Amino acid sequence: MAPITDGQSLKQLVLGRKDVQDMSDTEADLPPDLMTVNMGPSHPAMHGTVRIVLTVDGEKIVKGDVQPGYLHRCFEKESEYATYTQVFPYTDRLNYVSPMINNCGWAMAVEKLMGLTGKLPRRAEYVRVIVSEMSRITDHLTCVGASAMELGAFTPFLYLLKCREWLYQLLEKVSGARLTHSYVRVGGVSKDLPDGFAAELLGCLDKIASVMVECESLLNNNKIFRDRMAGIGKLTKEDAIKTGCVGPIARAAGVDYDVRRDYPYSIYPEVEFDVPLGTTGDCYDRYLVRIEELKQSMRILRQCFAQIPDGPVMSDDHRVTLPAKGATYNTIESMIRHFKHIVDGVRVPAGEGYAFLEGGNGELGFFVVADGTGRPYKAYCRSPSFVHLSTAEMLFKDHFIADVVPIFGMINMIGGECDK
Amino acid sequence: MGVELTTTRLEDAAKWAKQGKLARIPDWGRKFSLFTYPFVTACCGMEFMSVAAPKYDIARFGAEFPRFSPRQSDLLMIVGTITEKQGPALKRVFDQMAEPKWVIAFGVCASTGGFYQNYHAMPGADQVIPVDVYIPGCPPRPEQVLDALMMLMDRIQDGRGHSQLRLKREQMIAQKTEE
Amino acid sequence: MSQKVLDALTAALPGAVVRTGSAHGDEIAWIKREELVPAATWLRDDPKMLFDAPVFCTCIDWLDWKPVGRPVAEYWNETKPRFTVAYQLRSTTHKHRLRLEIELPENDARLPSLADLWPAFNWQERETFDMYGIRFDGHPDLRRIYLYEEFVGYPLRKDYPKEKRQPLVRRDDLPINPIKGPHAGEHK
Amino acid sequence: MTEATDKVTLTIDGQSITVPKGTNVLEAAKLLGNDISAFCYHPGLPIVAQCRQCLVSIEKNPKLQPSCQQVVGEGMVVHTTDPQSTLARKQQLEFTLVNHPIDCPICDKAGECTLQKLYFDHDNADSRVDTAKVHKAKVVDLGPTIVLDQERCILCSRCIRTCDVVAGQHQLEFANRGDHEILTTAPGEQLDNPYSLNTVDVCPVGALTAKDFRFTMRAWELEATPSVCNGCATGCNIEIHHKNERAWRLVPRLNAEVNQYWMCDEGRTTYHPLREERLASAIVDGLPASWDKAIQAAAKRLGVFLKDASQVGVVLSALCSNEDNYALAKLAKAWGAGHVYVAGKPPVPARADGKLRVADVNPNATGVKAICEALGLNPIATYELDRGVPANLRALVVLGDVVPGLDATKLKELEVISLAAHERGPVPHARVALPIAAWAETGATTTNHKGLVQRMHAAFAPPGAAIAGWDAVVRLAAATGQKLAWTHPRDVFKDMTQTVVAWKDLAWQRDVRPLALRFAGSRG
Repeated sequence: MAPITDGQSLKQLVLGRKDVQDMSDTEADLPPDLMTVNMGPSHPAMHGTVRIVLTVDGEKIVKGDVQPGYLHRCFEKESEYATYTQVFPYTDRLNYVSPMINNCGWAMAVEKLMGLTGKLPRRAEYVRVIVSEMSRITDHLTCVGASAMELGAFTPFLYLLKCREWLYQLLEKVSGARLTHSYVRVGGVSKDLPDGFAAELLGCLDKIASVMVECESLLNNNKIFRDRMAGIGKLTKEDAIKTGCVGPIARAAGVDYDVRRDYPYSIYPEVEFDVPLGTTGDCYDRYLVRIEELKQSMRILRQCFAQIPDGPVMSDDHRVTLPAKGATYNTIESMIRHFKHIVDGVRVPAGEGYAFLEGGNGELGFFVVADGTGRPYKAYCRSPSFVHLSTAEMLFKDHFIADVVPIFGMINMIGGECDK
Repeated sequence: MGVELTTTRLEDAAKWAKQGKLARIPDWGRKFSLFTYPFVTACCGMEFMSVAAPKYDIARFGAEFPRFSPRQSDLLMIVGTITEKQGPALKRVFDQMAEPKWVIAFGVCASTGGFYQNYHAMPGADQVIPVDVYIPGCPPRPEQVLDALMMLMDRIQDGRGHSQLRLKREQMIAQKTEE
Repeated sequence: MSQKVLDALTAALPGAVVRTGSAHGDEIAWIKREELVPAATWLRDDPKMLFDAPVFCTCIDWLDWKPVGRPVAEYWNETKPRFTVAYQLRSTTHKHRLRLEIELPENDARLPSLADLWPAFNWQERETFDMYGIRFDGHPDLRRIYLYEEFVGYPLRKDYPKEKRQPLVRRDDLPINPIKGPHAGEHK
Repeated sequence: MTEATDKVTLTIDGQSITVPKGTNVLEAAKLLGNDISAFCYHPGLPIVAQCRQCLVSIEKNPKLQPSCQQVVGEGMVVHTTDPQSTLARKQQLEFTLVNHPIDCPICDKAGECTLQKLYFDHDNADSRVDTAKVHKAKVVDLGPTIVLDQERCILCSRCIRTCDVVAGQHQLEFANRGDHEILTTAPGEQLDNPYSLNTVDVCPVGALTAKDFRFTMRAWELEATPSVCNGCATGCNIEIHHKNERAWRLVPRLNAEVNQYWMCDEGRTTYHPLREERLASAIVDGLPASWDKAIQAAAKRLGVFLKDASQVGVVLSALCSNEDNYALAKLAKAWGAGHVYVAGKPPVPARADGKLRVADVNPNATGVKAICEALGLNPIATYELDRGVPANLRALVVLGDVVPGLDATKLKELEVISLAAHERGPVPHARVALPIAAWAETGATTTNHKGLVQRMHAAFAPPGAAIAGWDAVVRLAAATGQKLAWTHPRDVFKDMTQTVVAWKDLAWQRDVRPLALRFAGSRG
């Protein structure tokens, strides 16, 4: 076969046309109907399991029916059969990229119903914020790394996951588990930070900061990356508000809303941080907002270690704390208390309440109805991913099929949280 | 460092060739070039990423290259909870893979359903497809995954994989019917 | 915190509000089902309210409600409404929050959809329908969202058994045939 | 007018409540959701006010009053959460715990123990006692059914009163004084009355444990489903405590009309047969078969005789539920069966004691009678068959596994189709045996000897291929060309209440889901 010399022959080769002239009116030859393309539920370029039924006009998306639910693990039904403490492992697996924040959210909801909000030991609050912000960093690292990989940039993925690995190892030192920590308890946290943790974490933050410089230099002005992110999946401020978007996605669209600042909880009023805002609301802004938030989290962490007081990490309220082991084995009172805490669970007075905090993806809340027993009568999770994913159809519209990947990546849909 | 290992194994191969065990050579080759299809659904995906990422580096076992088409892969890694809604998709992916094929259930959810015992979580992926190696843990540590991979390699070498056994059985049946 | 929101709502739409309450810092207004859309529209558009951001929509099934430490009269019985649908709203400008709760009887579990007012409630209401079987009149696309179409029943209702699975697909050569015998489960 | 004088209004913790005259303060507070702690008080027993745990302060009354003994008065103002009474109860609880052994991990009552519950609800403080505990005997055999742990006993005397009141026999007593006081059997007695296990239910701690239940299952892991005892015609209301698809014990449930708070020891053991000799799959000619094949086989064999239905007989069972019997009776009517029998266990006159135990040990004889009357059937008791099987009786459809009067030789001569839960009695001789659910496994109703129709709920699924009896009858009917359009026991019940005039006002009670004892909250 003759070597290909010009563009026409290339097209001929690719499309298998006999007559090169045919190429001029390709559109007419293509079937005029809309085509349905199914993406997922197990698709390589999407981290998370979701099915998207795209109706496409050529390459252009006319309609994208997003169907979640492939990871519906029945958080709510399982919670109704578990004690309040036993729900913590389930919350770990909601947003499994930032489990500590979910832990804190659940603890806050239960504490709200028990009237313990604001009555926790100061050190416990600080420890919670420290592990939450570490979790937020892992969340954003994973989101950025995975999205970059899905766009073909494998190196930043390796770099960022290396950073995440450092944080996982530190979190393992704190809680005993790499990923699903179940570290927080109603009324505080299960154990104190290990010795020398501050120095290790601060050293780790410095390393992460230097890796971030490398990664940003790889991505920020990378032509491919920018072309595939900038101007893609734009969301206006008004749309972002009325579709319920929160977190980095809303902030990229210019919605100035961060639970940590607007409805301050824990010790966030005592630390300084900025809330980054985007201007265009496209994927590139979402990426930049995440990178900036990551740096802000590091800033919060550094302040926390400067301010953290000594003291207990668990409330002394007998309704929520376990007695000391020595007392448990030697006195009947503590034995009963221990037994009742483990078997019956923390007794939460009847009532309903909604507690929320800034999760990795935005406002994460738990709506709990308690009936006075040791298990929640109802436990609803307001998951930001679910709300964000509902905007996906709007974002996909009039984009190309290839744009689904960055849009989806930057929505940062976490299956466990979205499908609950 | 790879040289030494490779040499020993080549010697293995030479030995088998002398012993007339040439039939083992394809399996021997297969176990070092597993093409993974990561069926990632849930939390375990985070640890799956860790396994693939620098520190644990699954590439050392020749299984680093994820093929995102089931038709090109021979190792299905079920990473995470399988739900009833996901079941048909899992089955379809498995059916699309070429023989011989192996399945690893990554994490306790894929193995037994773990602590999700409810109306939508399937009690283990083996309700739908046969599984060769189960990795416990919620999620399993990367070391466990590497251990499981080595177990699978042994299994492949010995020809004890579900699909290998089935193929053998089918061959035997075919021979019997010919006779 | 936002008691004034409840007062203003009661003053503006006295016919719509059944009662109001405040629990653990959450403001709750119980709204009549028929008046839900006007009340919601007013809450969204009134310059003093401006509840522009939807937060969540869910439902509570009271079937097993026997609260400890509360009068026996509060227990759920067949004469009380079985479901409560809750809409949580937030205002980005005024920063106040409000939960609307609508009580629905068991045999007529339907209410007007708010998906037109806040697009975020489109999926949230689908989820509530999927899990509790609450019908939202006027919803643009009311179908199951988490579960599959073949699923029978509404799993988050209290009378749906937790482990009642409805498999779509199973292996035909399951190694251990789960035969339920008189001694099944003994070694669990 | 009478209503006004019968009611008393009082204030408890600022809340006003109107209760019938003669109610005690503790019960009145309970209606307000305020569960005043108490050990010795039991609503079914005489009040002794001996544990001092329920002290409350009543305005214009200088001293704290035990709320169990204090009858409500008009305009009474009661405080249950004021510092004085709270402190008194706290200190009382502390005293109770001084000598209590640290047995929770090995105690059978743990999880449903009143002492645990009260401590967790009302005190929850750390121990202040560092003296050694007084030790008493650990395993004291009180009789054939019960073991006592004297250390755990908090001396509330509930068990003593239970024996006195329920069984009418004084078999338990206190001995010694001070912190050496113990519970023991009365001189020359042992705890062997037929209602002895009620003492285990009322025991607020793990002092009295049933030999039948102890060390078999953690109480807090059980789930409770309301049901009705099938041990005799009294129909005591019970809870089936079950887990892992099997029952672990039966405990009485309050029904003021039938059994109050009690049931007999014999009734408590009726859960054992639920697992004995169960028929888990259909059997055709001695070999297991699928339901479809078994039903076809049954229809084929019956079909020969149904051409002249006078050759066919059905046996209703006084041991099966109303629904099962109604379904079979209705089918017999549709066939025009020539013989209708009713089977049941023979009465045990020695049982009758004027309390809960009666001579008739069939749970549903009254119901079968009512159904047959309503359908115009005239059943003959099966023991009449002792005298000989009617010449024209060729095929027999038997419900249940107890058929007195039909021995193996007689059964062999007949074409027997058996619907049974257990593989015994006529079942091994049946040509076709169809497995049906036992009483604890399906939602149904039963009628006690006073004609009261009571609802039983399904606690767990029937074993193997067994299905509800009425459902089996529906399948058999369809295969023999009859149509019984029921898909739910509710449908059968509705149909039945329309037929049986006495039951026309009854409504099918909504299915009750098992209650996890762990989260029952107010238990103990």
